[in-house]
Amino acid sequence: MSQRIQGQELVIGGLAAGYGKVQVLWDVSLRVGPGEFVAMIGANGAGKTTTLRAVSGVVRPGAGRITLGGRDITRASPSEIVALGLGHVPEGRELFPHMTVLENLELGAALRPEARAAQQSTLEHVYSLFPRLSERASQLAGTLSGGEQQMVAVGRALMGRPSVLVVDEPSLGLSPLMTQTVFGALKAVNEEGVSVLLVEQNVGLSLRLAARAYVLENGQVVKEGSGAQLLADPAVREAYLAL
Amino acid sequence: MDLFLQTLVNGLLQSGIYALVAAGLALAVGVVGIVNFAHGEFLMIGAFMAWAASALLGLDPLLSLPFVALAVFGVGALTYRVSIRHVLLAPELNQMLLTFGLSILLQNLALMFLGGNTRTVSVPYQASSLSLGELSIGGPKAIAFLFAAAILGALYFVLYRTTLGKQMRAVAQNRRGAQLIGIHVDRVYLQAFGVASALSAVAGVLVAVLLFASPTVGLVFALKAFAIIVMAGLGNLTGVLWASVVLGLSEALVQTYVPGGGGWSDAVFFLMIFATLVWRSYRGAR
Amino acid sequence: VKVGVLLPLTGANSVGGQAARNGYLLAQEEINKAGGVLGKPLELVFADDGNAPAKAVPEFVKLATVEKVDFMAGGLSSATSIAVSGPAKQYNTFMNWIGAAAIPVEDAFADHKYFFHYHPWSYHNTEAILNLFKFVKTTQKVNKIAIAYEDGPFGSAGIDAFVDAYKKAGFDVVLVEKFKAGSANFGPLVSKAKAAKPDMLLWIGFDTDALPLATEIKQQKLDVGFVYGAPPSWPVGFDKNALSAGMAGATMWLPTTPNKESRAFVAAYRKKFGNMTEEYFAPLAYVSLKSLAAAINRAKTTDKDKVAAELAKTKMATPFGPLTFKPSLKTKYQGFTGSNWSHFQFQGSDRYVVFPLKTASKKLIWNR
Amino acid sequence: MSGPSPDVVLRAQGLTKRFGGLLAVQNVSFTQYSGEVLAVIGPNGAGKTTLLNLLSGVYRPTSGRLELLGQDVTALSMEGRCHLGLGRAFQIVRPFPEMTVLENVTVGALFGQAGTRLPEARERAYELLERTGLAAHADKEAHELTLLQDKRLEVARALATRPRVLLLDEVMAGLRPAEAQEAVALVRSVRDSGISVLFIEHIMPVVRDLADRVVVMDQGQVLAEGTYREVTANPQVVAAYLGTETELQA
Amino acid sequence: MALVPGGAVTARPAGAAPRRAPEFQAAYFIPLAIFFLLALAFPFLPLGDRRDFLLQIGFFTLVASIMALSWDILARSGQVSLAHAAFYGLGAYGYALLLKVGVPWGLAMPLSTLIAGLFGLLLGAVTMRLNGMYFAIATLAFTEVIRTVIQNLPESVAGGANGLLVPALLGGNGQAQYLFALGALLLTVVVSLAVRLTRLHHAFSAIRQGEETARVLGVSVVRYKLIAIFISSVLAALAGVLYAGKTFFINPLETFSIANSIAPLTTSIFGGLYTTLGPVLGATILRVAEELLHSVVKNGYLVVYGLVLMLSILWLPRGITHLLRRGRKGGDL
Ligand SMILES: Nc1ncnc2c1ncn2[C@@H]1O[C@H](COP(=O)(O)OP(=O)(O)OP(=O)(O)O)[C@@H](O)[C@H]1O
Ligand SMILES: Nc1ncnc2c1ncn2[C@@H]1O[C@H](COP(=O)(O)OP(=O)(O)OP(=O)(O)O)[C@@H](O)[C@H]1O
Ligand SMILES: CC(C)C[C@H](N)C(=O)O
Ligand SMILES: [Mg+2]
Ligand SMILES: [Mg+2]
Repeated sequence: MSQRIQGQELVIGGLAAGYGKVQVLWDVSLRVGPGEFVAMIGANGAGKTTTLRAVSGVVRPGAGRITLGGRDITRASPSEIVALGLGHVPEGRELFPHMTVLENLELGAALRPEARAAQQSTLEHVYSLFPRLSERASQLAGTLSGGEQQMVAVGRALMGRPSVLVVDEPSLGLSPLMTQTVFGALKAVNEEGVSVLLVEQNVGLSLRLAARAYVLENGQVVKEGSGAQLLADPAVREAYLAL
Repeated sequence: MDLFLQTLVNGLLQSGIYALVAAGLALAVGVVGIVNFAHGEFLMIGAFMAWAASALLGLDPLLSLPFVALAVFGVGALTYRVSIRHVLLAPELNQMLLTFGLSILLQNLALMFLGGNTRTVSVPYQASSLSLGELSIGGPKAIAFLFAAAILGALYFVLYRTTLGKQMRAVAQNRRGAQLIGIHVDRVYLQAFGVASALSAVAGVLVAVLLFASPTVGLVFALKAFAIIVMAGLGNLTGVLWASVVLGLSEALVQTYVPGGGGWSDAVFFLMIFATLVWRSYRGAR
Repeated sequence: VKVGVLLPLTGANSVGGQAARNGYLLAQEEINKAGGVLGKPLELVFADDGNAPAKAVPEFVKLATVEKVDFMAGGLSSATSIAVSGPAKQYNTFMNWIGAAAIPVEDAFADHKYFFHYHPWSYHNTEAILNLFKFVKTTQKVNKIAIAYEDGPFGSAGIDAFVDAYKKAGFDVVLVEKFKAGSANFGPLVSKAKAAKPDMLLWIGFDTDALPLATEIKQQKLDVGFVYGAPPSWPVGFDKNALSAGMAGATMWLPTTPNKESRAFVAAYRKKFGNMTEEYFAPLAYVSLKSLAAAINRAKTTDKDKVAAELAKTKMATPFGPLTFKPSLKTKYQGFTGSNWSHFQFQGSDRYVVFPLKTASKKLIWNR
Repeated sequence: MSGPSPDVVLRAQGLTKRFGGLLAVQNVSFTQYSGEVLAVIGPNGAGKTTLLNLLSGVYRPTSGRLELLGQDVTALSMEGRCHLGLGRAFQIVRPFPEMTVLENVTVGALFGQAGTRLPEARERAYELLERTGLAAHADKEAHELTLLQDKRLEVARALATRPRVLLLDEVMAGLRPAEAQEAVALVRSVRDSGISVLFIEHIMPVVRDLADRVVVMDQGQVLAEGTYREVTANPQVVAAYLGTETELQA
Repeated sequence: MALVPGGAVTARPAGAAPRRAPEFQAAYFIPLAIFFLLALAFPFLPLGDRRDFLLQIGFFTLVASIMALSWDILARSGQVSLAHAAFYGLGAYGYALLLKVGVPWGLAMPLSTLIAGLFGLLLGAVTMRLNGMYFAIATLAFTEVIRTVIQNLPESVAGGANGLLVPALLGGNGQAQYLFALGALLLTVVVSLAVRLTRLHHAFSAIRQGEETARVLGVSVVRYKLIAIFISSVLAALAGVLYAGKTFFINPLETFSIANSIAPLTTSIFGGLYTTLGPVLGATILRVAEELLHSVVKNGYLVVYGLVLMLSILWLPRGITHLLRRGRKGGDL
């Protein structure tokens, strides 16, 4: 990835959302500054994934406001939001199983003109992060191993050259070595200017990486602070770091 | 020998019609995953439009083809908007019931307004043919065959080489994944369904030239087209052409060389399909 | 007086069914204008059998028991006619039937006391068509014939007897072949016929088969003197299509049929419906209802036995020629027979009767 | 059940699986003893899941031989292996989405061992739900569960078949440490009840806490085998799998 | 928690009393019971002039219910069949031919359904590995092949394209026929409930929702798929027998018509898939609706009918019975 990317600010205020009759988010407010690396941690079912989906426009918020680079995206459609610069590495990978690895990656760039222009160089960058993917460029994504699929999911989001990247449990199913690789890649992307919002169950790692972090419980933000602060917080250590 | 060669030609020409009707269906059902029982009715609409243009305006069906295709694209898009869209996430069976209802609706609307009569189009080239010695290659059927091959080739190109086509496949394989990378999912579905409908109308226009237009003309081929795309393997476009050719040839061979073969042609057609499916299921076993 | 009319108003054969419906309506209007039956207006209750036995049976029962019709009319396809033979016997229904040519129908109604059948049976048809072919055979000095028939009940019923009749009449039947109706796949059939080198081709199928077959014959340059088709109806506008030229077929009637009754019927029909039909089921229905109404009036009662007795005595001039009832091979009251058929040929952009010679308006064209 | 060596529950000899040009599993041999907890680790795409698919009969091996509880099961169907006493939880969860959670587990209990009656199976299923912390969700339809709950369901259902050998594919991925600890305890209790466990996991603390022995795979082959200490000290394993900053995993 | 998974069942902790199996909640049986009471009372109501006709409609409705329920039983095991016209036709033809060679009807009836059942087993065994659309088309092809064979056999064997006459069931007595069909439906419902309340239900559902997973959990997929198709084909053939005995006349085009395969499919979806009540209710409502539309709208009633089908799936995607089971899960009968 050659030139710097102008990271945008992502602000969520008083967000409420859910699925059908089940409300999951009650009051989520957080901010990711331009070029900032922010982590969100929380128990299973706390609503982290739902928050990210609301940002992408896949889940419709019931209340609250989301802005991206100052523009209100609360009611925008996913495609509009992507056009504005959001990239999303979803929980569960959400790949296109009957398409090749290369097609999956290319589609990541297809919907944004600026990404399409830089497609070749971004692709090389992704391949250098995950050499396995270049070996398997023509394998169908559905037949990849779990970890390989995760690489494609991260790579596909990067292909869109987002200015804001939200990432949902990228280390799920990755080997320790590969986890480091992926986190290294996120760090690098962030250093190029991209704002990153990371949800990760590997709390130690993510708090070390993030400048700031939020703790989500039962659909509400209950704590926030710098990564170091939260790492030192006994309650956080007790709930998320013991083992 | 002549008879044998002519039989092969007959089979090939018939397979062109099969492939033509199956092409649109292969897109809708095989690639985009919308099970459309009303495909034959879109064909019927195309056939009637071509007939009307010819009977009322004196327009050659091949000239009216682009307009008919466009109009039926509109019909397809509208159908998608008001109905299909709401069952995309539902199980396949729900789509079947919906499109089955649609097919009854369209067929009987046609019956109500146009009557059950068989209508034919007259064009000068209707019985034209190319003669190679004793061999004769029917003109309109050859055109249909070329159309089928061209459409399938173009579909293949679009689906595998263009961004729009890749989006269509992506949407079908993982809707949420497609949304997340910015694909306008609803629009892509609409385009895919519209194009599939337009293709069925193209088939309809040629069917009107080759055969006839009537409220039930869709039934004649839609069922076979369904069987063909499944035999080809859902999503396999080149397979559609092959399957059609294999089926067309086997029908022709049986009709020519088996006494009373005309009565057995359907049995052969479906037996080939049955055997292929079963055989493939065992070969594919791990 | 209520007459139930069971017809295929939708589905296959609905072309004939709709035409018949108009024929009934026209007859009803005229009957009621002339004072009705037994001094009261004649009532018609239509029901759609969808050309399907499973639909026909309940509709029949409904007419018989709910509508309590006094007489049952209509009928087109043989399959539905057989199917309703059960309830017809059960309710001892008076059947004023205009359709069905297949022999099994005749068997099914063999012992029915009130079965009046207007349409000729298939052996009548065979005989009528055979007569034409014998004529061609002698005039053209040819005798090789190829016969193609659709594989459903319409084409297959009695086909063996049909072919035998040709053989017995001294024809050299070089090909007997089935085809799938509506499949439009006539390439192989025509190739096969070509190899068999017939002088004439005879096909028994549906309107949907006419154009595809004609196309294929032209394309493969099948060298036959003429092609004869026996579908229940022809495609709309087929006569305007150049490919129809030379094809021949049978009908009991054409709008151009010159007799007085026909001209009167055409005029009345055109007046009532604003257009004209070429389907002989329209006048057939018209004639059958008229004859029934007349019989009731003569019987002065709706008692079935008495009406049957009167109807049996019918002597009536019709667009098809005189109508009388005689026993057929199995049933007691048969209206029209082989002699009521005439044969036409598409010539130019119209069709003309070419046989029997005494009613012919043009000469048969032999394409060799 | 009295094969040549009654202590061996699982013996793989030269298992190989080829996908087109790719040897996903190549000549893998190992033995698992009764009551043992065996971990299989290795880089992504090393062939671990494929190996599990060979063990449970989802795939037939291209070559090689497999013995389960003293019997040659190389050509035995999946259900046959289940009846012999092999249970499995999938990496990519596969609940029966339109069944309730209870029904999901009942299926395992009902068909895992021949002759189980329905009330008995339901009873047993309910117990397993309690054991895996899913009892409160017994009447939910499975598609309503979160990913984590789905994983619990996978385990409960596999246990319901009364396995003697249990195969677990990354059932702890995505768990918080505290939850992972609960899961570790669950697996221990399973082991204590006499079930041999073979599991795949990328979370090293879990491997450390649970595994009696570790098999390390790389590129379809066995790279190393031994105790947790032994394999994590192996420089090849570190290079291929663990990387340098293992402490980050703490 | 020292439960021994492989060992004996230990006492359950207090507060977790075993909940009643959802199957045995009486609420589920009530609609079915009401249906049968109404259906039984029907011929004894003062139907007046319309009696014969209504009994006919009733009879065909019962036949449609049997077909739909039989289709649904197979669908529960994940096999979406388009072979029901074949089973129906085999039943009808088997019955007609057995009668023709002099077998008494009381014997011909079970025999012909068994013959169809054997065909079902054969088909099931061969198509074992096919799923979804592939299974559907294979079964459609099977139907077409069977139809063509019967149509092309010499007329002396099975009547050829012209078909066969069939002696009227129970001497043509409308009321007796109706009650007989009602008995057949009762039998079908009992079979369906038996499937629902036994291990078959779990086996079928598991296979439908994840065949491979079911195998790993020990479900003998081959056996249960064959059981499903056997039961289903026998019941569909029973419907075919009734049809033949009622219409007097069967022919290949009509009896093996694809419409006879599609009707049970649409009916079951309309009524509510994978339930006992759904297909029965679906068939009843659709048949009655069709008749009503027919008598009210006359021309073009099928236009309205098509519209009704479309709207029903848009508004009631889970079928009519879903209205009756709001809030309940899993325990649908
Ligand atoms: N598609 C859905 N339909 C209904 N409920 C859902 C759906 N997805 C999630 N939920 C519910 O919403 C709640 C929050 O889920 P969410 O996935 O946002 O949590 P999370 O914090 O990402 O958890 P995890 O760490 O397990 O990924 C959970 O209770 C879950 O059951
Ligand atoms: N059906 C298949 N067709 C082609 N290749 C396959 C298929 N299944 C697996 N593979 C390939 O085989 C290799 C081994 O895959 P497997 O799923 O066994 O890996 P794994 O060790 O479980 O990895 P992970 O830790 O990422 O889950 C991978 O490279 C994968 O892409
Ligand atoms: C001409 C018609 C009376 C023929 C009719 N379709 C039959 O099957 O006999
Ligand atoms: Mg989540
Ligand atoms: Mg794996």
